[in-house]
Amino acid sequence: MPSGALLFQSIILGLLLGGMYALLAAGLTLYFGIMRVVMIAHSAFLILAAYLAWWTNDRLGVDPLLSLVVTVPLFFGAGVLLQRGLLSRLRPATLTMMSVLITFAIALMIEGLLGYAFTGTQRRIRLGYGTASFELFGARVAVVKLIAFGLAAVSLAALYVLMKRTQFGWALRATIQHRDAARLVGIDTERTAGFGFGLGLATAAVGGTALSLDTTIYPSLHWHWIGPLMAIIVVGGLGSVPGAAAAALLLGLAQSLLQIPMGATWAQTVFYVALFATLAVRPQGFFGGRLAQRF
Amino acid sequence: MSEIELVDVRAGYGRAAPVLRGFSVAVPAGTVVCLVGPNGAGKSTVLKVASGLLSPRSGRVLVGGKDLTGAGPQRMLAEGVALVLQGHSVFREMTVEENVLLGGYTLHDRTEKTRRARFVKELLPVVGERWNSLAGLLSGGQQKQVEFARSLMVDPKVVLLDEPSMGLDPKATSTIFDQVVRMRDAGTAVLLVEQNARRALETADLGCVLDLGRVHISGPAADLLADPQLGELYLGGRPAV
Amino acid sequence: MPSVSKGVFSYGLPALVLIAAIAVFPSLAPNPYVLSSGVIVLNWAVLATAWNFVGGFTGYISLGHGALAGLGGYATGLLITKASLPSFAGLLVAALLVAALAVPIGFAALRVRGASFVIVSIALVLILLLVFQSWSSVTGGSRGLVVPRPFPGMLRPEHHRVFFFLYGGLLLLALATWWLLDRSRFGMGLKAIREDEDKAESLGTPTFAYKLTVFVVSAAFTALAGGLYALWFGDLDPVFQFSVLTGSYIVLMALLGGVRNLYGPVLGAVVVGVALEYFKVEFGNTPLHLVTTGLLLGLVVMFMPDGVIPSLGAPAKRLRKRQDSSIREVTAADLAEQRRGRTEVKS
Amino acid sequence: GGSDDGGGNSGDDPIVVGISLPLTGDFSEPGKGVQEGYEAWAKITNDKGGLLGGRKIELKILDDQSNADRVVADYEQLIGSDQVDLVVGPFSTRLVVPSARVAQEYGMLFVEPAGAAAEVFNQGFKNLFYAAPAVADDHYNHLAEHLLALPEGEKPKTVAYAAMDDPFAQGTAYGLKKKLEAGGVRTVVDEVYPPNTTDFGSIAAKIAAAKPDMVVGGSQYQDGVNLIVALQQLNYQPRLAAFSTAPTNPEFAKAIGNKTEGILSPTGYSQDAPYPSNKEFVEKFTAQFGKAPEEDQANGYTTGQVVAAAVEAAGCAEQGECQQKMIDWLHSNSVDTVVGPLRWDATGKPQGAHMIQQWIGNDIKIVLPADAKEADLLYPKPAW
Amino acid sequence: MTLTTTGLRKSFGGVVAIDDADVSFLPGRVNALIGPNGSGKTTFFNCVTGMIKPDAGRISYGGRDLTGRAPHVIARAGVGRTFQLCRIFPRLTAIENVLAAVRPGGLLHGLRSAHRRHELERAHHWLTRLGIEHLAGAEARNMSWGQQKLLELAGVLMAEPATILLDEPAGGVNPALLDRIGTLVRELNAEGRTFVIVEHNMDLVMSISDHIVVFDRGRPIAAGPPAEIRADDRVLGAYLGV
Ligand SMILES: Nc1ncnc2c1ncn2[C@@H]1O[C@H](COP(=O)(O)OP(=O)(O)OP(=O)(O)O)[C@@H](O)[C@H]1O
Ligand SMILES: Nc1ncnc2c1ncn2[C@@H]1O[C@H](COP(=O)(O)OP(=O)(O)OP(=O)(O)O)[C@@H](O)[C@H]1O
Ligand SMILES: [Mg+2]
Ligand SMILES: [Mg+2]
Repeated sequence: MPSGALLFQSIILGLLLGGMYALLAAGLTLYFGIMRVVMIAHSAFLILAAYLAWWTNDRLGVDPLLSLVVTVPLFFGAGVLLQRGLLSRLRPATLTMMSVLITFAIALMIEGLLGYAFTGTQRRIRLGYGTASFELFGARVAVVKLIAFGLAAVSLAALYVLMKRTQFGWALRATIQHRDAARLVGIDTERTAGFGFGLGLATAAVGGTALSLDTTIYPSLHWHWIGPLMAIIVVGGLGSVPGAAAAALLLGLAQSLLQIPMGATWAQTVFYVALFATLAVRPQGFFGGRLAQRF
Repeated sequence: MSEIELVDVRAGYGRAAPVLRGFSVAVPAGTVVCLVGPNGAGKSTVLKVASGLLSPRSGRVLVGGKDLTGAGPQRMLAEGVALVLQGHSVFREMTVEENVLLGGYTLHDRTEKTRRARFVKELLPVVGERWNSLAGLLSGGQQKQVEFARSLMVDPKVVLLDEPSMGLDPKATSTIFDQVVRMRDAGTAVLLVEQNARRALETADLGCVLDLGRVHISGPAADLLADPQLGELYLGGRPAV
Repeated sequence: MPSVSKGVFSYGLPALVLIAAIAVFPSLAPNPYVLSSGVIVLNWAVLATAWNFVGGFTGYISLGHGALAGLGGYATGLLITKASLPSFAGLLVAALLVAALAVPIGFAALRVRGASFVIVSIALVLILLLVFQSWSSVTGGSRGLVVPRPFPGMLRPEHHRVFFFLYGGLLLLALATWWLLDRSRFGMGLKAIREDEDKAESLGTPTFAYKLTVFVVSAAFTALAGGLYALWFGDLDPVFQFSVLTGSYIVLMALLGGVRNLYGPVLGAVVVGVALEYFKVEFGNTPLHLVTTGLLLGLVVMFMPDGVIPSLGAPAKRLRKRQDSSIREVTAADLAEQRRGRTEVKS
Repeated sequence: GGSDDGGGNSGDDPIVVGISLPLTGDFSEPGKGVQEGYEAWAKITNDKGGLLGGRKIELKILDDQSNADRVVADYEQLIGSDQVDLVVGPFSTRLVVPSARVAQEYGMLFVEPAGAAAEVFNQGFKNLFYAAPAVADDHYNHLAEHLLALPEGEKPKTVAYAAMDDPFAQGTAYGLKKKLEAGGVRTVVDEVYPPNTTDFGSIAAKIAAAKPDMVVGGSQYQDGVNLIVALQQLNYQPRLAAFSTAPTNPEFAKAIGNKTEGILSPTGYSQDAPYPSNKEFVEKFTAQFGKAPEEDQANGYTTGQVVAAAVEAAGCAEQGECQQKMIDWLHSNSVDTVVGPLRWDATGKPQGAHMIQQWIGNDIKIVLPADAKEADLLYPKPAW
Repeated sequence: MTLTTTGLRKSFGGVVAIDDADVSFLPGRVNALIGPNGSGKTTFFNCVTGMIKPDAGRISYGGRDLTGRAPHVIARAGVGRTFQLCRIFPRLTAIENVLAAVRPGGLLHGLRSAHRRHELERAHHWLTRLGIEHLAGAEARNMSWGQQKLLELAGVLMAEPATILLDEPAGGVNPALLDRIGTLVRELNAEGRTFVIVEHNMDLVMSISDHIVVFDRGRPIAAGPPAEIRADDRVLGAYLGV
């Protein structure tokens, strides 16, 4: 039986981890849930952002968080270009399938270019406060993990408000659901879809930077993230930002707690077990998701 | 002067043979022109060209005398041309509210939006009743009504309707035809495609029979209705009741 | 009948060419390395063809077929080492086992469609990877599994030659099966599922049973290829046996050649298989081979979404059949006239 | 010699040595280190006039992308298609076994720099030789002896092990575990994590909660760093901390924010080791690459030295019977290398042990065995 | 074979789509099912054909209980249907669309060629009867709305079900053609096929049906021959409006 202190520490770690997962999955809910694009390259972009943060820190010696000033607009622009240049040219009938392949191709290219530019070496940002931590009711909370959690909370809240409350959010959903009808009510569908994708990639910039604060990165790391992130958005209900956040916290917590009795490897299976359970019981996801199971 | 005019339009899809082969039509303000024709004649294609969804291969599209050939739907809407698509085009995973309010996407005046929303709720009670449901979960006819409501959120000079009565029950059909008459009376130019051809021609001022991508015959709606040969080929014999 | 000559040109002739190529390649190969590359390409060709049973007919895009091949390989290896079956008996039993296992897997995975299925198939790979890495008492864990040689003492070039012919036979078998399904009513039902599953079901097609059946057939062929690979290669490592990349290469190959064509996946496997080998030689010591693979995939998706064979075939088809347009060439009046004529003749 | 073979091997044809290395992918970092070792060996040997009286060494290096399928295809290509004269090994146990089989089935000698795990040697290979002092299980032998010899009160009582699920990394930790457990030291945590783990929070929490006297990490590089940082984030202070591979990396201290105090690591190579060829190696390597050689580089170099000795002894270097001559010679002789004299048993397993290094001040120093030590072992270690 | 439902109920969240419906359609007739938008007609079809599971109630067909059976089982029992939102196989050609409706019996039967001459001839026959024979080689997705509607009908007829449920067959179909569809329905009915037609085109309904059931808010409020229905006050109020 694990001690109370270990349990509490694991809960804290699990929540912090879950927050991180939520941030990393945020972009996926956007393109996968709302835009019907299976974006395999999302985690590759996360790693790219993490590399840029690392590089900023390594070369310029400034705090990696500062790199956000550049990477967020940069990724937004890249997202717009990607959507306009590639995804919008795919046939709507086969969009889902072809988007898997085209984004897979992008992921390969990013991995290859990262390997080319930075070699396959494992990199980790060296921060003055990298090992700093404080005590909270007997558990230790690492400062870097808390920063990542904060970034996650802020970005997710912003995303939620944007999708639910703004004209842009409505226009984006309308564009994806019936492009001709959206054009006919006066929506500039090209621009809207482009911005939607850009937004998704902008969250990848934030997520990647947060990721870089406390983990090692290497070019092929993105494969490691695809499965868990996909599981999160399916469990959370495709297209639902709050759903993804809730699922991420829950799965992060579950993984952290399960590691105590089961060890790290088996604990990872919790994502897939949850994924299969969700699809078997409630294909539309547990938290959000409405008609989404049928696309 | 006609509010909208298509001149000698040739249009088609992809690399296939053209669907419209030199089609012309003009709709003056305050007039309802009804377009009828067999399935696959190209009626929807005409409306797609007129609304900017499809660029013609040749020919011209004039709106209020201005040449807008090749302009996109956004531009057309700005010039006062609105289209209600055939079939179902609600935003399925958005609520009726979101659907209807999106109809007023180009309106920036909030009070105007609210006023119009109230108007469509009154006109089509279903819309008000199911205000917070997902549009994709409504029945076929209910969705059609939501689409019509959506198009009523703006006040265009030219309205293009592609079989607005399809799937509607008799009451809702009447509501829609009444609304068409009201629009005409307010000076709107209406180009109406209907398979409910007799009913439509009774409402319309001018009729136009389309076949093989060309105008087969056109004239005052009443004349077309009276032509027995047209009746057999395009309008259907009125079954003995 | 035009369909007969079409059959000869699009099925018969390529089949002869393929059989001839398989027969003479080993004697033409200048050295054992080229022969071993040939074995690898044929392995890809079988995998891509096997994938196409699911991908081509039902339109379910599985990125998880790499894992089925891995299962086939591991099952073969374990049956030989743990149950001391003879090598090829192990291979056959393994394929049957994987086919049996494909029933529950398919049962879970085929309940969801479209993008969700893609995710499930990726999850299948990742979960099997975790299991085979962790369950070391049975699978050897991340240390991998060594499969005993089926022909101990055979020299390596000879070994390659034998396996080249084995793979060739398997490929022909897979192609024949695909062809049989493609022209059958069962195949028509599967294509209907690809287009609209609910509609197919309302027409009386037992869609789930159909999907499951074809998934199992696909899994069996995939497992045979995987098992043969285990016998040929000898070393199984979970990281490489259960890799999303393998599944993606399979999809790339099938797509490149054309999923609606019998020979599409084979052609794709030859092109991509050779390209992978070439990129490796050309950009061997930089990660640029990933970039070039990605680029190739991207180009295919953007410019040849139906695959090479259909895009090459399209202009020819247009020449042959110009009147393909769907618009009528006669007016309603003419039609009415014709009809009247016909009914008169009939009655 | 060499005049008796009719193959037309004229006296100054280069000797082509085929190598496949993981220059990209998971093992690319050590892979590149080994590559430098090989390159240094070729250059140093060629500068001295080559082998067999004037034949230069030419390296033919392929990238196997850290992938077992590729490594086999590579050796297939090198031996079958490129007709190289000699092959030497790649990096990592996972890649060594399949490639050794190719070499065996072509009857080639296979000296390798990195297959340190036990299973490399129980595959029945007769052509394989590991060019390093000890296999993974024996890396901590000196440390185990030292700890078990401590008086009862000072001996660590509890140990936590966390090892990557990798034959080599796990081998090092479990080698020590076996010996300590036999000596009565209790294991309180025994964690195995998959190679791609990036989050070590939970593992560290488990270790910290058990408060063992000593923590042992069976690590490669990055996981070791991550684990140490995670332990430090939880403010856990063991009396002894040992990690394989990671602490000897030149980047290590910076990577964990210089909080290295007292960390132990086994190493098979030291730049200051007193063996005759080592001085030359360090000097010329530094001149060639602008940095001092590390363990990976030394492993590559050692492999070269072993092969060179076999070539000189057999008096030939080409495919065919010559290979068996070299294999036979290596089985019954010892070779002097930069890591000391090496000899092998019938399975190709070397018969030695690793040194133990410890971070003291801002430097890593040899502390065990006593006859090679540069400093005394700090135990218990200072706080990090 | 009579198609009967007893106590059928289906609600979606707060919306009661079918409320305790006892309906029965006698064999050999052309039945019509009418009612205002949202009165539950399509949902009724969906329940009967197994596309959705009713909350309560029984569905029986010729005495056989079909409640909760899978759609393909019901289709094989002889109940075919079309969809209101017209469903076709978009990337198959028209002729393939129709051929896809042939269902194989056993395994061997399933492995037979799908393009056997006899079947091809039947498929062409149906395309011709619906006036779209010129489209046989065209991909279904490239057809106009009405053409797709006709194609779907051709597919269902090819499957030769004993009972055919049509959801708004007239929606978007040219009136001239509609007359012919009406004739076709009567002819097939004379051959012994039962029809249940949901339709808002009252001219068509009144001219071809023998028996009409009227739905309002998920309940059958009237049933009888056309003349009777036309005179029914409740029907006038709920549906036809005046
Ligand atoms: N997206 C498309 N791609 C290719 N061909 C098309 C497409 N849409 C329509 N067509 C073809 O163009 C012709 C005209 O179609 P259109 O939709 O304009 O007909 P319609 O008169 O509206 O018919 P309906 O009354 O059935 O709606 C048809 O023959 C159809 O097959
Ligand atoms: N899947 C669903 N989820 C929620 N509500 C639904 C669903 N399907 C139907 N409904 C609701 O059930 C009611 C009946 O719908 P149905 O489609 O059966 O009507 P209908 O009689 O076919 O109408 P129409 O003549 O307009 O086609 C409607 O109010 C509709 O909103
Ligand atoms: Mg139309
Ligand atoms: Mg309906």
